[in-house]
Amino acid sequence: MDIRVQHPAFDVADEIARLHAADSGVGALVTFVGYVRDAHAGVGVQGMELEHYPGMTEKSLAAIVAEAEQRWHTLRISVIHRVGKLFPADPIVFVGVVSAHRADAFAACEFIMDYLKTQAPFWKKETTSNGERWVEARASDDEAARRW
Amino acid sequence: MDIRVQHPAFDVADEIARLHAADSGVGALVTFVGYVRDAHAGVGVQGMELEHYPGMTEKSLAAIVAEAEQRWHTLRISVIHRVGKLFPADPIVFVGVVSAHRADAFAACEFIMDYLKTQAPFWKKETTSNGERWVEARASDDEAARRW
Amino acid sequence: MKVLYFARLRETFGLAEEEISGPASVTELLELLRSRGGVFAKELDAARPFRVAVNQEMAAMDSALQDSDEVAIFPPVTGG
Amino acid sequence: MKVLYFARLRETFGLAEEEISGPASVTELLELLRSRGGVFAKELDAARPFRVAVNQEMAAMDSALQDSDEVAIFPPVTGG
Repeated sequence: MDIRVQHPAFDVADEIARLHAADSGVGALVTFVGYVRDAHAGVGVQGMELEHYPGMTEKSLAAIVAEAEQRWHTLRISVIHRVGKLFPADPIVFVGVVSAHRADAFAACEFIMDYLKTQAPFWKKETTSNGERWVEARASDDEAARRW
Repeated sequence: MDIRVQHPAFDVADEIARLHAADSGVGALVTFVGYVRDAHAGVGVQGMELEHYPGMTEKSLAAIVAEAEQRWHTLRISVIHRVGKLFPADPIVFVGVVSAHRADAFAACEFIMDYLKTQAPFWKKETTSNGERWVEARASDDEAARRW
Repeated sequence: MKVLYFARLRETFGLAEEEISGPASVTELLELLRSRGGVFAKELDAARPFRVAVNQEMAAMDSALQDSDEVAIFPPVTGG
Repeated sequence: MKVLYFARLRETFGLAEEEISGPASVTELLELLRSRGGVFAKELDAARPFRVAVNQEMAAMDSALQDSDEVAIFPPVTGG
Protein backbone atom coordinates (compact mmCIF):
# COMPACT_ATOMS: atom_id res chain seq x y z
CA MET A 1 0.00 0.00 0.00
CA ASP A 2 1.04 3.59 -0.60
CA ILE A 3 -0.14 6.14 2.01
CA ARG A 4 0.82 9.82 1.76
CA VAL A 5 -0.21 12.87 3.77
CA GLN A 6 1.16 15.97 2.06
CA HIS A 7 0.46 19.57 1.14
CA PRO A 8 1.38 19.44 -2.58
CA ALA A 9 -1.17 18.46 -5.22
CA PHE A 10 -1.03 14.93 -6.66
CA ASP A 11 -1.03 13.92 -10.33
CA VAL A 12 -3.84 11.43 -10.95
CA ALA A 13 -2.27 10.11 -14.18
CA ASP A 14 1.01 9.36 -12.34
CA GLU A 15 -0.87 7.65 -9.51
CA ILE A 16 -2.87 5.51 -11.95
CA ALA A 17 0.28 4.49 -13.85
CA ARG A 18 1.91 3.50 -10.54
CA LEU A 19 -1.16 1.48 -9.50
CA HIS A 20 -1.61 -0.32 -12.82
CA ALA A 21 2.16 -0.81 -13.00
CA ALA A 22 1.90 -2.39 -16.47
CA ASP A 23 0.63 -5.49 -14.64
CA SER A 24 -1.58 -7.50 -16.98
CA GLY A 25 -3.19 -9.25 -14.04
CA VAL A 26 -5.02 -5.95 -13.36
CA GLY A 27 -8.55 -5.99 -14.79
CA ALA A 28 -10.09 -3.07 -12.90
CA LEU A 29 -9.07 0.30 -11.50
CA VAL A 30 -11.39 2.43 -9.39
CA THR A 31 -10.27 5.88 -8.30
CA PHE A 32 -11.91 8.49 -6.11
CA VAL A 33 -10.90 12.16 -6.00
CA GLY A 34 -12.48 14.54 -3.49
CA TYR A 35 -12.40 18.29 -4.24
CA VAL A 36 -12.95 21.49 -2.25
CA ARG A 37 -16.42 22.85 -3.09
CA ASP A 38 -17.21 26.56 -3.22
CA ALA A 39 -20.24 26.21 -0.96
CA HIS A 40 -21.18 24.09 2.05
CA ALA A 41 -24.56 24.01 3.78
CA GLY A 42 -25.63 27.01 1.71
CA VAL A 43 -22.69 29.24 2.68
CA GLY A 44 -19.99 30.34 0.23
CA VAL A 45 -16.55 28.84 0.93
CA GLN A 46 -13.44 30.83 -0.05
CA GLY A 47 -10.91 28.29 1.17
CA MET A 48 -10.09 25.76 3.85
CA GLU A 49 -7.32 24.72 6.17
CA LEU A 50 -6.87 20.99 6.72
CA GLU A 51 -5.36 20.03 10.07
CA HIS A 52 -4.19 16.50 10.92
CA TYR A 53 -2.52 14.50 13.72
CA PRO A 54 0.95 13.65 12.36
CA GLY A 55 1.75 10.03 13.07
CA MET A 56 -1.76 8.91 13.98
CA THR A 57 -3.16 10.02 10.61
CA GLU A 58 -0.76 7.81 8.65
CA LYS A 59 -1.32 4.86 11.02
CA SER A 60 -5.07 5.26 10.78
CA LEU A 61 -5.01 5.33 6.95
CA ALA A 62 -2.73 2.27 6.89
CA ALA A 63 -5.12 0.38 9.19
CA ILE A 64 -8.12 1.27 6.99
CA VAL A 65 -6.29 0.11 3.84
CA ALA A 66 -5.14 -3.08 5.60
CA GLU A 67 -8.76 -3.83 6.49
CA ALA A 68 -9.83 -3.27 2.85
CA GLU A 69 -7.06 -5.62 1.72
CA GLN A 70 -8.38 -8.27 4.10
CA ARG A 71 -11.99 -7.89 3.00
CA TRP A 72 -11.52 -7.78 -0.78
CA HIS A 73 -9.18 -9.20 -3.40
CA THR A 74 -7.14 -6.17 -4.33
CA LEU A 75 -3.73 -5.91 -6.00
CA ARG A 76 -2.54 -2.41 -4.99
CA ILE A 77 -4.07 0.53 -3.12
CA SER A 78 -2.94 4.17 -2.83
CA VAL A 79 -4.32 6.86 -0.55
CA ILE A 80 -3.10 10.48 -0.71
CA HIS A 81 -4.61 13.14 1.53
CA ARG A 82 -3.60 16.77 1.36
CA VAL A 83 -3.28 19.05 4.40
CA GLY A 84 -2.75 22.79 4.82
CA LYS A 85 -4.46 25.60 2.94
CA LEU A 86 -6.66 24.60 -0.04
CA PHE A 87 -9.07 26.48 -2.27
CA PRO A 88 -12.30 25.69 -4.16
CA ALA A 89 -11.75 23.15 -6.98
CA ASP A 90 -8.48 21.94 -5.39
CA PRO A 91 -8.25 18.16 -5.05
CA ILE A 92 -8.13 17.06 -1.39
CA VAL A 93 -7.93 13.28 -1.44
CA PHE A 94 -7.10 10.46 -3.86
CA VAL A 95 -7.98 6.80 -3.33
CA GLY A 96 -7.03 4.32 -6.05
CA VAL A 97 -7.54 0.56 -6.05
CA VAL A 98 -6.58 -2.02 -8.69
CA SER A 99 -7.88 -5.59 -8.68
CA ALA A 100 -8.54 -8.45 -11.07
CA HIS A 101 -12.34 -7.94 -10.99
CA ARG A 102 -14.31 -4.73 -10.70
CA ALA A 103 -16.53 -5.52 -7.70
CA ASP A 104 -13.48 -5.74 -5.40
CA ALA A 105 -12.06 -2.40 -6.55
CA PHE A 106 -15.41 -0.57 -6.23
CA ALA A 107 -16.10 -1.95 -2.75
CA ALA A 108 -12.57 -1.37 -1.42
CA CYS A 109 -12.43 2.21 -2.75
CA GLU A 110 -15.80 3.23 -1.31
CA PHE A 111 -15.09 1.47 2.00
CA ILE A 112 -11.78 3.33 2.36
CA MET A 113 -13.48 6.70 1.75
CA ASP A 114 -16.31 5.94 4.19
CA TYR A 115 -13.85 4.89 6.89
CA LEU A 116 -11.42 7.73 6.17
CA LYS A 117 -14.29 10.22 6.62
CA THR A 118 -15.16 8.87 10.09
CA GLN A 119 -11.88 7.40 11.43
CA ALA A 120 -8.84 9.26 10.08
CA PRO A 121 -7.80 12.31 12.15
CA PHE A 122 -8.26 15.22 9.73
CA TRP A 123 -10.23 18.38 10.49
CA LYS A 124 -11.44 21.03 8.06
CA LYS A 125 -11.73 24.69 8.91
CA GLU A 126 -13.54 26.69 6.25
CA THR A 127 -13.14 30.36 5.44
CA THR A 128 -16.65 31.44 4.46
CA SER A 129 -18.42 34.68 3.69
CA ASN A 130 -19.47 34.60 7.39
CA GLY A 131 -15.92 34.12 8.70
CA GLU A 132 -14.04 30.98 9.72
CA ARG A 133 -15.77 27.83 10.96
CA TRP A 134 -14.79 24.29 11.83
CA VAL A 135 -16.71 21.81 9.69
CA GLU A 136 -19.04 19.61 11.76
CA ALA A 137 -19.06 15.82 11.30
CA ARG A 138 -22.06 14.64 9.28
CA ALA A 139 -24.47 11.93 10.46
CA SER A 140 -24.65 10.67 6.85
CA ASP A 141 -20.92 9.86 6.99
CA ASP A 142 -21.43 7.78 10.14
CA GLU A 143 -24.27 5.93 8.42
CA ALA A 144 -22.13 5.32 5.33
CA ALA A 145 -19.36 3.81 7.47
CA ARG A 146 -21.78 1.62 9.44
CA ARG A 147 -22.94 -0.16 6.24
CA TRP A 148 -19.71 -2.12 5.88
CA MET B 1 -23.10 13.11 -21.11
CA ASP B 2 -20.15 12.17 -23.26
CA ILE B 3 -20.32 8.72 -24.92
CA ARG B 4 -17.55 7.49 -27.24
CA VAL B 5 -16.93 4.17 -28.96
CA GLN B 6 -13.48 4.24 -30.54
CA HIS B 7 -10.36 2.25 -31.29
CA PRO B 8 -7.72 4.71 -30.00
CA ALA B 9 -6.63 4.73 -26.38
CA PHE B 10 -8.02 7.43 -24.07
CA ASP B 11 -6.08 9.71 -21.73
CA VAL B 12 -7.51 9.41 -18.22
CA ALA B 13 -6.01 12.75 -17.09
CA ASP B 14 -7.69 14.56 -20.01
CA GLU B 15 -11.00 12.85 -19.28
CA ILE B 16 -10.82 13.79 -15.60
CA ALA B 17 -10.01 17.43 -16.44
CA ARG B 18 -13.00 17.52 -18.81
CA LEU B 19 -15.31 16.00 -16.17
CA HIS B 20 -14.18 18.25 -13.32
CA ALA B 21 -14.20 21.22 -15.70
CA ALA B 22 -12.80 23.56 -13.01
CA ASP B 23 -16.32 23.46 -11.54
CA SER B 24 -16.13 24.16 -7.82
CA GLY B 25 -19.56 22.60 -7.34
CA VAL B 26 -17.86 19.22 -7.91
CA GLY B 27 -17.04 17.48 -4.63
CA ALA B 28 -16.45 13.92 -5.87
CA LEU B 29 -15.08 12.13 -8.91
CA VAL B 30 -15.24 8.36 -9.32
CA THR B 31 -13.59 6.73 -12.31
CA PHE B 32 -13.45 3.15 -13.47
CA VAL B 33 -10.93 1.79 -15.99
CA GLY B 34 -11.18 -1.78 -17.26
CA TYR B 35 -8.03 -3.42 -18.70
CA VAL B 36 -7.27 -6.48 -20.82
CA ARG B 37 -5.90 -9.22 -18.55
CA ASP B 38 -3.28 -11.72 -19.68
CA ALA B 39 -5.29 -14.71 -18.45
CA HIS B 40 -8.97 -15.62 -18.31
CA ALA B 41 -10.46 -18.73 -16.71
CA GLY B 42 -6.95 -20.11 -16.29
CA VAL B 43 -5.96 -19.78 -19.97
CA GLY B 44 -3.29 -17.34 -21.21
CA VAL B 45 -4.66 -14.47 -23.33
CA GLN B 46 -2.42 -12.96 -26.01
CA GLY B 47 -4.92 -10.40 -27.26
CA MET B 48 -8.57 -9.73 -27.98
CA GLU B 49 -10.81 -8.34 -30.67
CA LEU B 50 -13.76 -6.24 -29.50
CA GLU B 51 -16.78 -6.25 -31.83
CA HIS B 52 -19.76 -3.94 -31.42
CA TYR B 53 -23.08 -3.02 -33.09
CA PRO B 54 -22.52 0.48 -34.50
CA GLY B 55 -25.51 2.67 -33.72
CA MET B 56 -27.11 0.42 -31.13
CA THR B 57 -23.98 0.43 -28.94
CA GLU B 58 -23.97 4.22 -28.63
CA LYS B 59 -27.75 4.31 -28.02
CA SER B 60 -27.49 1.63 -25.40
CA LEU B 61 -24.69 3.44 -23.54
CA ALA B 62 -26.64 6.71 -23.70
CA ALA B 63 -29.73 4.98 -22.25
CA ILE B 64 -27.68 3.48 -19.39
CA VAL B 65 -26.12 6.87 -18.58
CA ALA B 66 -29.53 8.58 -18.77
CA GLU B 67 -30.88 6.08 -16.25
CA ALA B 68 -27.93 6.74 -13.93
CA GLU B 69 -28.60 10.48 -14.22
CA GLN B 70 -32.21 9.88 -13.22
CA ARG B 71 -31.36 7.69 -10.25
CA TRP B 72 -28.52 9.75 -8.73
CA HIS B 73 -27.50 13.40 -8.42
CA THR B 74 -24.63 13.58 -10.86
CA LEU B 75 -23.07 16.59 -12.59
CA ARG B 76 -21.30 15.03 -15.63
CA ILE B 77 -20.71 11.48 -16.86
CA SER B 78 -18.33 10.16 -19.55
CA VAL B 79 -18.19 6.65 -20.99
CA ILE B 80 -15.51 5.61 -23.49
CA HIS B 81 -15.36 2.04 -24.79
CA ARG B 82 -12.66 0.83 -27.15
CA VAL B 83 -13.26 -1.62 -30.01
CA GLY B 84 -10.95 -3.51 -32.37
CA LYS B 85 -7.73 -5.31 -31.51
CA LEU B 86 -6.39 -4.87 -27.95
CA PHE B 87 -3.60 -6.50 -25.97
CA PRO B 88 -2.94 -7.41 -22.32
CA ALA B 89 -2.65 -4.31 -20.08
CA ASP B 90 -4.46 -2.15 -22.67
CA PRO B 91 -7.30 -0.08 -21.21
CA ILE B 92 -10.71 -1.15 -22.64
CA VAL B 93 -13.29 1.08 -20.98
CA PHE B 94 -13.44 4.33 -19.00
CA VAL B 95 -16.41 5.46 -16.92
CA GLY B 96 -16.13 8.77 -15.06
CA VAL B 97 -18.76 10.45 -12.89
CA VAL B 98 -18.59 13.78 -11.04
CA SER B 99 -21.12 14.82 -8.40
CA ALA B 100 -21.40 17.07 -5.35
CA HIS B 101 -21.31 14.11 -2.90
CA ARG B 102 -19.39 10.85 -3.15
CA ALA B 103 -22.22 8.33 -2.69
CA ASP B 104 -23.87 9.47 -5.95
CA ALA B 105 -20.66 9.19 -7.98
CA PHE B 106 -19.80 5.73 -6.59
CA ALA B 107 -23.28 4.34 -7.20
CA ALA B 108 -23.68 5.84 -10.70
CA CYS B 109 -20.24 4.62 -11.83
CA GLU B 110 -20.73 1.05 -10.59
CA PHE B 111 -24.31 0.93 -11.95
CA ILE B 112 -23.10 2.02 -15.40
CA MET B 113 -20.42 -0.68 -15.46
CA ASP B 114 -22.84 -3.39 -14.29
CA TYR B 115 -25.40 -2.40 -16.95
CA LEU B 116 -22.79 -1.93 -19.67
CA LYS B 117 -21.54 -5.49 -19.00
CA THR B 118 -25.00 -6.99 -19.50
CA GLN B 119 -26.81 -4.56 -21.84
CA ALA B 120 -24.41 -2.82 -24.24
CA PRO B 121 -23.73 -4.74 -27.48
CA PHE B 122 -20.00 -5.49 -27.29
CA TRP B 123 -18.47 -8.93 -27.76
CA LYS B 124 -14.94 -10.05 -26.92
CA LYS B 125 -13.02 -12.68 -28.86
CA GLU B 126 -9.81 -13.74 -27.16
CA THR B 127 -6.68 -15.10 -28.78
CA THR B 128 -5.40 -17.65 -26.28
CA SER B 129 -2.70 -20.28 -26.13
CA ASN B 130 -5.47 -22.72 -27.21
CA GLY B 131 -6.56 -20.62 -30.21
CA GLU B 132 -9.37 -18.08 -30.60
CA ARG B 133 -12.53 -18.16 -28.47
CA TRP B 134 -15.56 -15.95 -27.95
CA VAL B 135 -15.84 -14.91 -24.32
CA GLU B 136 -18.98 -16.31 -22.66
CA ALA B 137 -21.27 -14.06 -20.63
CA ARG B 138 -20.79 -14.53 -16.87
CA ALA B 139 -23.63 -15.29 -14.46
CA SER B 140 -21.91 -13.02 -11.89
CA ASP B 141 -22.38 -10.06 -14.26
CA ASP B 142 -26.12 -10.77 -14.49
CA GLU B 143 -26.29 -10.91 -10.70
CA ALA B 144 -24.38 -7.64 -10.40
CA ALA B 145 -26.84 -5.91 -12.75
CA ARG B 146 -29.89 -7.32 -10.96
CA ARG B 147 -28.88 -5.66 -7.68
CA TRP B 148 -29.80 -2.18 -8.89
CA MET C 1 -36.39 -6.32 -43.06
CA LYS C 2 -32.65 -6.12 -42.54
CA VAL C 3 -31.39 -8.95 -40.32
CA LEU C 4 -27.95 -8.54 -38.72
CA TYR C 5 -25.81 -11.16 -36.97
CA PHE C 6 -22.94 -10.41 -34.58
CA ALA C 7 -19.97 -12.11 -32.96
CA ARG C 8 -20.13 -15.91 -32.69
CA LEU C 9 -23.44 -16.07 -34.63
CA ARG C 10 -22.01 -13.98 -37.49
CA GLU C 11 -19.04 -16.34 -37.69
CA THR C 12 -21.05 -19.55 -37.35
CA PHE C 13 -23.61 -18.47 -39.99
CA GLY C 14 -20.86 -17.05 -42.21
CA LEU C 15 -23.21 -14.09 -42.63
CA ALA C 16 -23.22 -10.52 -41.25
CA GLU C 17 -26.45 -9.27 -42.79
CA GLU C 18 -29.35 -10.39 -45.00
CA GLU C 19 -32.73 -9.12 -46.25
CA ILE C 20 -35.84 -11.11 -45.28
CA SER C 21 -39.49 -10.21 -46.02
CA GLY C 22 -42.66 -11.42 -44.42
CA PRO C 23 -42.27 -12.36 -40.72
CA ALA C 24 -44.75 -10.38 -38.62
CA SER C 25 -43.00 -11.07 -35.31
CA VAL C 26 -39.64 -12.09 -33.90
CA THR C 27 -41.11 -15.55 -33.27
CA GLU C 28 -42.03 -15.92 -36.95
CA LEU C 29 -38.59 -14.69 -38.08
CA LEU C 30 -36.87 -17.22 -35.81
CA GLU C 31 -39.14 -20.04 -37.11
CA LEU C 32 -38.21 -19.14 -40.67
CA LEU C 33 -34.49 -19.08 -39.82
CA ARG C 34 -34.66 -22.38 -37.91
CA SER C 35 -36.44 -24.01 -40.88
CA ARG C 36 -33.16 -23.65 -42.76
CA GLY C 37 -31.78 -26.40 -40.53
CA GLY C 38 -28.04 -26.85 -39.86
CA VAL C 39 -26.30 -24.12 -37.82
CA PHE C 40 -29.43 -21.92 -37.96
CA ALA C 41 -31.62 -24.59 -36.33
CA LYS C 42 -28.92 -25.37 -33.80
CA GLU C 43 -27.86 -21.84 -32.76
CA LEU C 44 -31.40 -20.42 -32.67
CA ASP C 45 -32.89 -23.30 -30.70
CA ALA C 46 -35.09 -21.77 -27.98
CA ALA C 47 -32.80 -23.27 -25.31
CA ARG C 48 -29.78 -21.30 -26.59
CA PRO C 49 -28.98 -17.95 -24.94
CA PHE C 50 -29.13 -15.62 -27.98
CA ARG C 51 -30.61 -12.09 -27.82
CA VAL C 52 -32.73 -10.12 -30.30
CA ALA C 53 -32.81 -6.36 -30.90
CA VAL C 54 -35.40 -4.59 -33.04
CA ASN C 55 -34.45 -1.17 -34.37
CA GLN C 56 -31.43 -1.18 -32.06
CA GLU C 57 -33.35 -1.84 -28.87
CA MET C 58 -33.40 -5.13 -26.95
CA ALA C 59 -36.68 -6.88 -27.87
CA ALA C 60 -38.85 -9.68 -26.48
CA MET C 61 -39.38 -12.80 -28.59
CA ASP C 62 -43.04 -11.93 -29.24
CA SER C 63 -42.29 -8.40 -30.55
CA ALA C 64 -44.13 -7.47 -33.77
CA LEU C 65 -42.06 -6.83 -36.93
CA GLN C 66 -42.50 -4.81 -40.10
CA ASP C 67 -40.48 -5.15 -43.29
CA SER C 68 -38.91 -1.72 -42.62
CA ASP C 69 -37.42 -2.89 -39.31
CA GLU C 70 -33.76 -3.60 -38.52
CA VAL C 71 -33.48 -6.83 -36.53
CA ALA C 72 -30.27 -8.06 -34.93
CA ILE C 73 -29.57 -11.49 -33.44
CA PHE C 74 -26.49 -11.96 -31.25
CA PRO C 75 -25.02 -13.81 -28.26
CA PRO C 76 -25.23 -12.37 -24.73
CA VAL C 77 -22.95 -9.34 -24.60
CA THR C 78 -19.45 -9.45 -23.07
CA GLY C 79 -18.07 -5.91 -23.21
CA GLY C 80 -16.39 -3.85 -20.50
CA MET D 1 1.71 11.83 29.91
CA LYS D 2 1.66 14.06 26.86
CA VAL D 3 -1.84 15.41 26.16
CA LEU D 4 -2.53 16.81 22.67
CA TYR D 5 -5.50 18.88 21.48
CA PHE D 6 -6.55 19.33 17.87
CA ALA D 7 -8.75 21.52 15.70
CA ARG D 8 -11.56 23.37 17.50
CA LEU D 9 -10.44 22.09 20.93
CA ARG D 10 -6.87 23.28 20.37
CA GLU D 11 -8.21 26.72 19.44
CA THR D 12 -10.76 26.92 22.26
CA PHE D 13 -8.26 25.82 24.92
CA GLY D 14 -5.52 28.00 23.39
CA LEU D 15 -3.30 24.96 23.90
CA ALA D 16 -1.84 22.35 21.51
CA GLU D 17 -0.02 20.17 24.02
CA GLU D 18 0.66 19.82 27.75
CA GLU D 19 2.27 17.40 30.23
CA ILE D 20 0.04 15.87 32.92
CA SER D 21 0.99 13.23 35.50
CA GLY D 22 -1.15 10.92 37.54
CA PRO D 23 -4.44 9.95 35.84
CA ALA D 24 -4.70 6.13 35.63
CA SER D 25 -7.49 6.16 33.01
CA VAL D 26 -9.05 8.37 30.36
CA THR D 27 -11.97 8.93 32.74
CA GLU D 28 -9.60 10.24 35.44
CA LEU D 29 -7.78 12.48 32.95
CA LEU D 30 -11.09 13.97 31.77
CA GLU D 31 -12.20 14.57 35.39
CA LEU D 32 -8.95 16.39 36.09
CA LEU D 33 -9.34 18.55 32.96
CA ARG D 34 -13.03 19.34 33.68
CA SER D 35 -12.10 20.36 37.23
CA ARG D 36 -10.31 23.36 35.66
CA GLY D 37 -13.79 24.74 34.85
CA GLY D 38 -14.37 27.23 32.00
CA VAL D 39 -13.87 25.99 28.44
CA PHE D 40 -12.39 22.71 29.72
CA ALA D 41 -15.53 21.86 31.72
CA LYS D 42 -17.75 22.98 28.86
CA GLU D 43 -16.02 21.29 25.92
CA LEU D 44 -15.27 18.04 27.74
CA ASP D 45 -18.77 17.63 29.17
CA ALA D 46 -19.79 13.99 28.65
CA ALA D 47 -22.63 15.12 26.37
CA ARG D 48 -20.20 16.74 23.89
CA PRO D 49 -19.03 14.69 20.91
CA PHE D 50 -15.24 14.76 21.45
CA ARG D 51 -12.98 11.74 20.76
CA VAL D 52 -9.93 10.38 22.62
CA ALA D 53 -6.91 8.55 21.19
CA VAL D 54 -4.26 6.81 23.30
CA ASN D 55 -0.88 6.24 21.68
CA GLN D 56 -2.39 7.23 18.33
CA GLU D 57 -5.27 4.73 18.42
CA MET D 58 -8.92 5.58 19.04
CA ALA D 59 -9.64 4.71 22.69
CA ALA D 60 -12.67 4.06 24.88
CA MET D 61 -13.34 6.39 27.85
CA ASP D 62 -12.43 3.68 30.39
CA SER D 63 -9.02 2.93 28.83
CA ALA D 64 -6.15 2.69 31.33
CA LEU D 65 -3.34 5.29 31.14
CA GLN D 66 0.30 5.40 32.13
CA ASP D 67 2.46 8.50 32.43
CA SER D 68 4.44 7.38 29.35
CA ASP D 69 1.31 7.48 27.12
CA GLU D 70 0.44 10.00 24.43
CA VAL D 71 -3.21 11.01 24.75
CA ALA D 72 -5.05 13.15 22.20
CA ILE D 73 -8.45 14.78 22.56
CA PHE D 74 -10.20 16.13 19.48
CA PRO D 75 -13.57 16.75 17.78
CA PRO D 76 -15.12 14.12 15.45
CA VAL D 77 -13.00 13.98 12.30
CA THR D 78 -14.00 15.73 9.08
CA GLY D 79 -11.40 14.85 6.43
CA GLY D 80 -11.86 13.62 2.88
